[in-house]
Amino acid sequence: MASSIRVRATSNGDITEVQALIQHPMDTGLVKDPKGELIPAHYIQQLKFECNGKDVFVADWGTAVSKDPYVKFSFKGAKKGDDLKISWTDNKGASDTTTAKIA
Amino acid sequence: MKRSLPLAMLLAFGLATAARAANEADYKAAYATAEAASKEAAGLRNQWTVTVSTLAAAKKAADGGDFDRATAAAREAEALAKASIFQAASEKEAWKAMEIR
Amino acid sequence: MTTTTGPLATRRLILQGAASVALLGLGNLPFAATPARAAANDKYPEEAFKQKNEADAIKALYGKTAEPSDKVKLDAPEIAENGGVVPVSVTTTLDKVSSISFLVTENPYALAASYKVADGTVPGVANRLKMAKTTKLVAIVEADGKLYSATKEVKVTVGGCGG
Amino acid sequence: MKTRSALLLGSLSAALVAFALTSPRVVAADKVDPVADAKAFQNFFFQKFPDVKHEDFVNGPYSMNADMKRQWQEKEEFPPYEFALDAGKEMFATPFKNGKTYADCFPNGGVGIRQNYPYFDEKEGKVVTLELALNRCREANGEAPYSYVKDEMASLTAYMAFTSRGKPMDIKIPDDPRALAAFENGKRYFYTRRGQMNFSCASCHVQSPGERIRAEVLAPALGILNAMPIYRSEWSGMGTTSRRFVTCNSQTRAVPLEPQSDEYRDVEYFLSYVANGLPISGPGARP
Repeated sequence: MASSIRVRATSNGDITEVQALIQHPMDTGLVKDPKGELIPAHYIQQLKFECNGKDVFVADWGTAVSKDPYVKFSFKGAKKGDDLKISWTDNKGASDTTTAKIA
Repeated sequence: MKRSLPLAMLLAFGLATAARAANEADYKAAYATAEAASKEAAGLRNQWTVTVSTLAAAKKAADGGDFDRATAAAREAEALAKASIFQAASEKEAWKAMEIR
Repeated sequence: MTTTTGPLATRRLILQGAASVALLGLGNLPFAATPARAAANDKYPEEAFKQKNEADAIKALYGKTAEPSDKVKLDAPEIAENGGVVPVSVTTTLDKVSSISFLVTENPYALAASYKVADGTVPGVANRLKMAKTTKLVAIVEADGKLYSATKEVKVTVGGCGG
Repeated sequence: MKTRSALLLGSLSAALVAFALTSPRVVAADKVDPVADAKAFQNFFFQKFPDVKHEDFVNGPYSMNADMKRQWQEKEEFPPYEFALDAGKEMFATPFKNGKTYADCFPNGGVGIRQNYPYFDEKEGKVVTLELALNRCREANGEAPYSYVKDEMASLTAYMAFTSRGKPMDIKIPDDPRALAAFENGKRYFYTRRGQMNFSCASCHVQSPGERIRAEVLAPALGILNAMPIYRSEWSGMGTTSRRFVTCNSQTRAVPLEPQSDEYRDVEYFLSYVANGLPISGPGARP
C-alpha cells in the first residue's frame, strides 16, 4: 500500500518549500461513534523532517490537528536532489516513514 | 386560497384528542389508519422522515402500555402522512411556479 | 550550510541550554548538548498538551509568558467554513526563532500544535486545526529565548445543511 | 406530544405561505425544450451574479463568498481528496479476477470522458450515470457492485473526474421522446417541494444561493454537479452524487429514495445538461 505520507518538496535557489499531507484519522478521544461508544484517542504526536542528517523541522501535535493532517514550511540549505526523510509516530506507537527527493 | 381550506380541516382533525383515556382498541384503530396513510405516502414516493419516526414512537409507546401517548402519536403520524400526500398532490402543478423560464 | 560553530552559535548554545534547563520536565537536555549533530529525539511535551487552558499550556511548554508583537503575522479565517478543518498559518520577521506554537483557547485542551524550528529553517508554518467553537486563536513564537504572540478570533458554528 | 403538533402546524403554515409567495408565472407551452431551458437557466445565474465569472459557478459556495474561497484555495494546495484520487487511479489499473479492467468498459479507456456522463441509453430507454456505468462494468466482469454512497465508488469517480478536469460539460439529449421525458422528469424533481420542511432543490439553490443556512453558504444550482465527487469536511470523507442527493433529501425531512432511482438519474441528467459548457472541476473539496 502506498505510504501514508504524501509530500511535495520543491526548491528554488536556496529555499526549499515542503508540503506534507498524512493519511491519519487523528481521533481526539472525545467523539462518540454511531453506537454511542467513545472512539479512543488516536493521533500523530510527533512528525519529523530530516535533511542531510539534520532535523530541519519537528512537529509536536495534539488532538486539535485536523484529520488527514497537512503542514507546510520552508527551510534553507538544501538543494535539488537532496533526500528529505519524513517520519511520524502516534500515541498508539504506530509509525510510518518515507523519503522524498527535493525537486 | 382554495387550497388552504382542506389543509385547515386536516389540521383540525389531526389535533382532535380523545376525551377519555385511550385504550388498546383506540390505539389499534388509530395506528391502522396512520399506517395506511403512511403506506399511501410511501407509494407516492413522498414519505416524510417524521411520519416514519412518529409511527415508530406510537408503536413503542403502545408496547410500553401507554395507550394515551400511543394513540396521540398514531393520530399525529396520520396527520403527517396526510400532509405529505397533500403536498405530493399539490406539487404536481405547483412546481411550475418556481421554474426558471 | 552554516554549521553551528563560531561565536554566534556558542551564545545560541548557552541560550538553548538555559532555556532547556528552565523547561525542566521536558528533558530535552540532549538537544542543548549536541546542537551540531541532528537534534536528538526531543521529548514530546506531554505535560503541555494535557493542560486545559492557554496560560498553563504556555507555562508547561516554555516556562515563561509571551508578549504580543506585531512582528508575528497570524493568518486565520474570520468565519471557519468548518470547525474540523481550519487552515491557519503564521509567519514572523523575528530572527533566531526556535519554536512556534498554536493554541485554541476554547478547545478542551488549549495547545493544538507546537513546532521546533531548527537553524536555517524559515520561521513560519501552515497547518489545518480543529476548533470546537468560536474561539481565540493564539500563535506563540519563541525567538532568541523570548516569547512573542499574536491573537485572532475565529468564528465557528456547528451544524448546518452543507450547501 | 405538544411540540410535535406545533411542528406539524409550523410545516403546514410554511406550505401555505410558500403557495402564496410563489409569484404567478406565465405557464409556457408544455413542449419540452431543453435548449431553451438551459439558456434560461444559465442566464438566470449570470444576471443574478453578474460579477461571478461563468466558469466559477462550478466552485459552488466558493463562487459566492470571498473569505471561504480563500480557505478553499489554501486547502486546494494539498487537497484532502488526494488519497481518494490515488486510490481511484490504483483501482482503475487493478484488473478484475477475469483479467479485464474498468478501461475495457469505457470509451477511451475511461480517461477524459466524465463530461459526457450521464448519457441517455436508447437501448434501455433510461439515463445512465457514471456511478451506474461503473457498477454495471463490475457486474459484467463478475465483481460485486460497490455501494453508491461509500468510498470505493467515490474514489473511482474521483479519478475519472480528475482525468476530465477543465473539459466543458457535454451532455447530449438524443431526438427520442423518452430522453425528453427523462429531462422533464429531472426538471420536475428539481423544482418539486418535499419533506416536512417543504423545500425543493430550487428553494435553496435557485432562490437563495450565496446566502447562509446556519454556517453553510448555499451553492448556486448552475454547475453544482461539475465538482462531483466531493470531499466534505462535514463528512470528513468523500461523497458521491448519490450520497449528496440522499443527504439533501433527509435534511428536508423527506425519506430518500434508493440511490440511482430514476428520479435521481433524471435530476442528474437535467442538472448536468443545463451546465453544458461549464468546466468539470471534480473531485472537489467542500465545507
